[in-house]
Amino acid sequence: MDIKGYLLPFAGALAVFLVAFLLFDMAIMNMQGLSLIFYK
Amino acid sequence: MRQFLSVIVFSLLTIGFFAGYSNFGIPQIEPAPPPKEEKLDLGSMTMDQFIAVGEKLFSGKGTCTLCHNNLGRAPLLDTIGEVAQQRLKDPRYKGEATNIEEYLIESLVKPSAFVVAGFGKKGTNDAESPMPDVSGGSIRLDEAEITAVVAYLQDSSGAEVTVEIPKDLGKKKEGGEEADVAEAEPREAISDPEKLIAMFTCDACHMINGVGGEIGPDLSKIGALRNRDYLRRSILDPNADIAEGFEPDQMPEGMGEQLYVSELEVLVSFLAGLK
Amino acid sequence: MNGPRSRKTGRTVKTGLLLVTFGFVVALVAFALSGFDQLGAIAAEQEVAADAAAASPYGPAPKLTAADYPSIAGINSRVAVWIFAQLHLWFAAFVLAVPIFVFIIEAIGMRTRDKRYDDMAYEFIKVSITAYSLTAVLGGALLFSLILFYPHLFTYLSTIFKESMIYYALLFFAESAALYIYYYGWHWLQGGFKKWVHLTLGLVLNAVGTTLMLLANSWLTFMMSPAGVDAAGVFSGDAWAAIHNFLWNPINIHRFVANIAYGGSIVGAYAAFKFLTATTKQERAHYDWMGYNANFIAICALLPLPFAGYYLAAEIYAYSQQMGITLMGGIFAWLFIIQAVLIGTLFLSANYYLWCGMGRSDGAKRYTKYIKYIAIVLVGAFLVWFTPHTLVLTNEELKALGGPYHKYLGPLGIMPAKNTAVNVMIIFTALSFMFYRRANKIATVSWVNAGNAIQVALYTAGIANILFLGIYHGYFTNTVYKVAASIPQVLTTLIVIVGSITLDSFIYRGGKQVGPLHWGRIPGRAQYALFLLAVSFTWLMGLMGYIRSGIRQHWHVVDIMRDASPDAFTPTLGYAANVVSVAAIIFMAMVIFVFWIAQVSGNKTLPAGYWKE
Amino acid sequence: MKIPRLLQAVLVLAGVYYGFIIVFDILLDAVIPSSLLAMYMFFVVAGVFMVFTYDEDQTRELVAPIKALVEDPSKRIWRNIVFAVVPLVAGAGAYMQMQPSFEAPLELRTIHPAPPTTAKIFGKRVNLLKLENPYRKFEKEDPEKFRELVEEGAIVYIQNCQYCHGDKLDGKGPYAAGLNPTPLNFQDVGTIAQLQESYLFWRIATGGPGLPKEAAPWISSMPVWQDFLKEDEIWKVILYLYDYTGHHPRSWESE
Repeated sequence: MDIKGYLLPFAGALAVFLVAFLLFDMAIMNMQGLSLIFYK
Repeated sequence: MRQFLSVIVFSLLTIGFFAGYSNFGIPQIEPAPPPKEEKLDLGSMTMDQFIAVGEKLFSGKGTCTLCHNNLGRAPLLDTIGEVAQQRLKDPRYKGEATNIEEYLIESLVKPSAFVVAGFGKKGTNDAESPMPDVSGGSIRLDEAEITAVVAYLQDSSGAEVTVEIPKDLGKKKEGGEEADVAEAEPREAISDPEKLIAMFTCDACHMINGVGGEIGPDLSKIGALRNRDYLRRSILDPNADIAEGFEPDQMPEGMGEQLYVSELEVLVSFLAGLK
Repeated sequence: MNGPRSRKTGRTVKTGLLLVTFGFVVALVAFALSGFDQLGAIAAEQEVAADAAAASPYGPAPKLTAADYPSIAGINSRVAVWIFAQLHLWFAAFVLAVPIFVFIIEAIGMRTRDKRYDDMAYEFIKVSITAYSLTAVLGGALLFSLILFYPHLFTYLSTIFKESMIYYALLFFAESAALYIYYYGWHWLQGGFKKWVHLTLGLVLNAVGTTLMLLANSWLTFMMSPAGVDAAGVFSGDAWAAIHNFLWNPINIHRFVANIAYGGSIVGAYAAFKFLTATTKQERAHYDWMGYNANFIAICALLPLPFAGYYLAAEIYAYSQQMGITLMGGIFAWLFIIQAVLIGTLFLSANYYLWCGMGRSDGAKRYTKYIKYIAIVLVGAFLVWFTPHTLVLTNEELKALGGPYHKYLGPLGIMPAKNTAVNVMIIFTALSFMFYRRANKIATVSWVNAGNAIQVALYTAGIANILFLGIYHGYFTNTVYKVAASIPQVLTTLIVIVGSITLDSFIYRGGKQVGPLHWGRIPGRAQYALFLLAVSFTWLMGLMGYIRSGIRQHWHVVDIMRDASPDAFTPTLGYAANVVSVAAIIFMAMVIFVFWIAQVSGNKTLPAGYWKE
Repeated sequence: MKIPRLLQAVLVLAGVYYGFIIVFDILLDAVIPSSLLAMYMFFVVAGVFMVFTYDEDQTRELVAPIKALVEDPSKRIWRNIVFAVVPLVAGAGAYMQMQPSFEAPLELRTIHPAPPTTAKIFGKRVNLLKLENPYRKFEKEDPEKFRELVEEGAIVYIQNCQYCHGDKLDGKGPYAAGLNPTPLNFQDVGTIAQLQESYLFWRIATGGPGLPKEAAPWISSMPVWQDFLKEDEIWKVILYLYDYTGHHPRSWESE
C-alpha cells in the first residue's frame, strides 16, 4: 500500500471531512434547521 | 414484431406485479366511511348531533368564541358544569335558576344574573355583564339554538347533558320570550341612538363615550376621524374596512337586516357627531 | 431527405393541431356554459345564503346532496374523472418535461458544436409533438367529465379561478404557437444568429409551459389548502391569494422535478424500443446513445426527488396535522410500502442500466469488481427502506415473537431508518455513475492517488455522517430532532455528490481516453431496465397522484366544500392500485400509438400503377 | 477450482436465505416473519440477477448450463429428469401452499391507527390534536412535584397495568401469555416513543372498543380505562410510562 501517496491524504481528508460534517450537523440541528420545516 | 410483443408482455407483467402486490401483498384496510353530516331535522337527531349543532353555534352564529377564548375577555367555559353548581350558592347570584341547565339558559339570555369577578362591565363593579343577550340584538339565537348551545356547554365541560331536544320546532311558543315577540310583530322604529346602542349591545365591544369594551375600535371620537359614508359602510359591511390593530370577522354581519333605514341614519348621525 | 418525411409528419401534426383547436373550442364553450350554470346555481342557493350573496358577489361553497351528482348508468363517475385526470397528467408531464431537456441539449449542442446533440434534441421534440395534441384532447375529456359528473364543483372552482382559466386557455394557444414554430423551424433556424433565435424560442416555450403547469397546480392545491375564501367558502375576490395557497409551491417544485425525471424515462423507453428493433449498427449506436442520455436526465432528476417529496409531505403536515396523519400514519401508511417497492425498483433499474452501460468502454474492467459491493449496499438499503412498521405475522410468529413488535426489525420500520437508507441509496447510485464516468478515462495529473484518497474519504465521511445522524438522532433523542435530522442528512448527500463530481472533474482534467466508446455495445436486457424505469415511473405517479388527492378524503375543497356523492368514500389501496393499473395500460397503449405515429411518418409506399403518369 | 457461475448465484441466494434464518431465528432469537422474508428474497434475487448479468460474457457463462441442458443432445437423460422433476416440485409447492391447515388466517391489523380528531372521553369531547398532558409542564417547572406525580403514576400502573404489560413495561406481565396479540412492549422504540401523549390518553381511556373501524378486527383486549380510572390517574400513568422507559413523547415543538 502506498502510504505517502494514498493513506496519508486519505486519513487527513477523512479527519477534515468528519470534523466538518460534525460542525455542519451541529450548526443545522441547533439553529435554523428546525425552522426549515417547522413553523412556529 | 417479436420485440414489440415481448416489450408489451414485459410492461404488462410489471404493472401486474405492482397491482398484485398492492392487492395481495399488503393488508387491505377499508377506510371508515365519511362521517355523516349533521341533519337540521331536529326530530330525528341524536344527542351527539344536537351537541355538534351547539358547538357550531358556539363558534359560529353565536359569536361566543369572540370573547370566551383564552385571551381573557370573558371566562373560559371548559369547566362550567362544575362551576355552575357553586354559582347557584354564591351570595352574589341574583337569578332564579335552581339547576345547571336553568343557570346556563339564564346566563345566555340574562347575562347579568351572575357576573364573574373581574369580568363585569367597566365601572359597574362587576354588577353588570358586558355580554349581550344572545336571543336578541344581532346574534338572535332562537330557543332551539340556545338549547343546543347549552347542550354543548354541558357536554364539553363534563357535566351531564340534561337538556331535551326540542321536538316542536316549527311552532313558536305563544306569549313567550322576547325573541319570539320581536320576530312575530314588527317593532317600532327607535329614534334614540342610546337605546339602539343598548339594544344591539354595540358597547359590548366598542368604547362609546368612555363606556364599553375594547374588542372593537374606540368610537368616542369617531366623528372626527371618519365621514358618514365610512360609518354607514362599517355598520352594514363590517369587514369592508378594518381599523388598524383589529382583527377582521369580529363584528357580526347582518345589521342591515335588523336596522330600519331611519335607525341606521340615526346611528350614523350619532356616531358622526362624536367629536 | 427530410422533405417527404416532414411533409407526412406535417399531416399528422396538422391533425394534431386541429385536435388541439377543437379541444380548446370545447373548453371555451364548456367554460361559457358553466357561466350560465353558475347563474342557475346561485339562483337556487339564494334562499339559503341570501345575506352572504348580498354582501359579496360570490356565494358560499354549495352544500350538496347525493342528488346533485348526475349519474350515467354503467359509468362510475369518480373512476371516469380519475382516469381522464391521470391520463391528462401523464401526457402533460411528458410534454412539459421534454422541452426542458430539449432546450438544455440544444444548448449543449450549440456549445460543443456537436451535431449529434442537435439531432437528438430534434428527435425528442418530434416524439413529444403528437403527445402534445393528445394532452389537449385528454384535457378536454377531463373537463367534459368534470362538468358532466361534478357540475357544482366545477362551477365553484370556476367562480374563483375564472381569470386564471382564461389565461390558461390563452397560454395554451401561446404554447401551441411556440411549440410549432420551435419544431417546424428547427432546420430553418440553423447557424449563427438564427440558432440563437431558435434557442430563445425554446426558452419561451418552456416559460409558457411552466406557467401553464403552475396555473393548473394552483387549482388542485386550492382544493387541498384553500385560501382567499372564508370558512363558508365565500371568495374574497383576491385571485392571487387563491392561487398562492399554502401547498402551491411545494407541489410546484415536486412536479417540476418529477416531470423532468418522467419525461427522461419515457424518452428512454422510446430509445430502448428503437434500439431493440434497430437493424443497422449505426442505428443501434445512435439509439443507445439516446437512451443513455435520456436515462442520465431521468437519474439526475430522480436523485433530488425524494427530497422534494419529503418537503411536500412536511408542508402538508405543517398545513394540517389531520391531513398529515392521514397521509403518513393512517389508512395510507401502507401505500408508502408500495411506494418504497416502486422507488426501489427505479433505483435498481437505473443502476443496472449504468452497469450494463460500462460494457461500452474497454477500460471498465478496472471498476466492475466494485459493482457487487454497490449492489449489496443498494439491496441492503432497499430492504431497510421497505421494512414496514407493522409486520404481517402469522399467529405462530406472533407467539414466537411475544407480540406484534419485532425487536430488531421494528426499529427499521420508522422514519429515521428509512431516511438513512434512502440517502445511502442515493449516494451509491451517484457512485455507480462516478464509476461509469471514469470507466473510459485515465487521469494524467500527478496527484491522482491523493485525489482518489480524498474522494474515498469524502464518501466515507459522508456515509458515516448520514449513519450517525440517522442512528443518534433517530433513536436517542427527542422526536422533533428525529424529523429535523433528515435535513442535514439530505444536505450531506448533496455535498458528497457535488463534491465528488467536482473533484473528479479536476482529477480527470486533461485525462486520456482508454479508447473510443462502443455505443451500441450493450445487452438487450439493459433496454428492459429502461422499460422498467418508464413503467414503474408511470405507475408510481398514478399512485402518488391518488394519495395526494385521496388525503382530502370526503372533501372536494378541504373543510369548505364537502363531497356528498356516493363515491365520497376513500377506497382501499388495492382498488386504487387497480384503477391506476388500468389507467397505466391505457396510457401505454396511447404512448405506443404516439411512437408508432412518429415512426410511420418515415414510411413510404410506392403504389405501382396507381397514379396516372 | 472455479465454481460455475450458475452455482455461484444459487449458493449466494441460498446463503442469504439461510443467513437471514440463522441470524434472526437462531442467533437473535427473534423469528423473521415469513411474509417479510419472502419480499426480502424477491429483491435479493433481483439484486443477484443484476450483479450476475450486467456483463455480456458473464451472462453467457451463467446461462450456459441451462442452455446446454435444453439444447445439448448428449444431456438428454438429464433433460428428461429435470423436465419431470420441475413440474413435480412446482406441484408439490402448490399443494403445500393450498393445503388447508389449522393455522388461523392472517390477521392484518393496523397497530397504530390514526386517532380520530376528537373523541369523547370522560363525558367530554376532547380535541386529540391539541390535547396535552397537564402535568408535563412540571418536568421543567417543578422537578420535585414531577417526581411525585411519576411515583403516583407508578402506583396506578402497578395496581392496574402490570398484570398484562409487565413490571418492566416490556409487555411480559403474568397474564401476557394468555393474550393474543400479546400486550404492547413500551420499551420498544417503535411504540410509545412514536406517539404523542394525547394518543396514549385516547388509547388508554377508550381501550380496545374505542379503536376505529380501520383497526378492525378488534383483537385488543385493553379495557376501557375511563370506566375504572380517573382522568388525572391516566395522565400520571402516562408520565410514568415515559419516565420508566426513558422515551420522550412525540411532540412537534422543539425544546
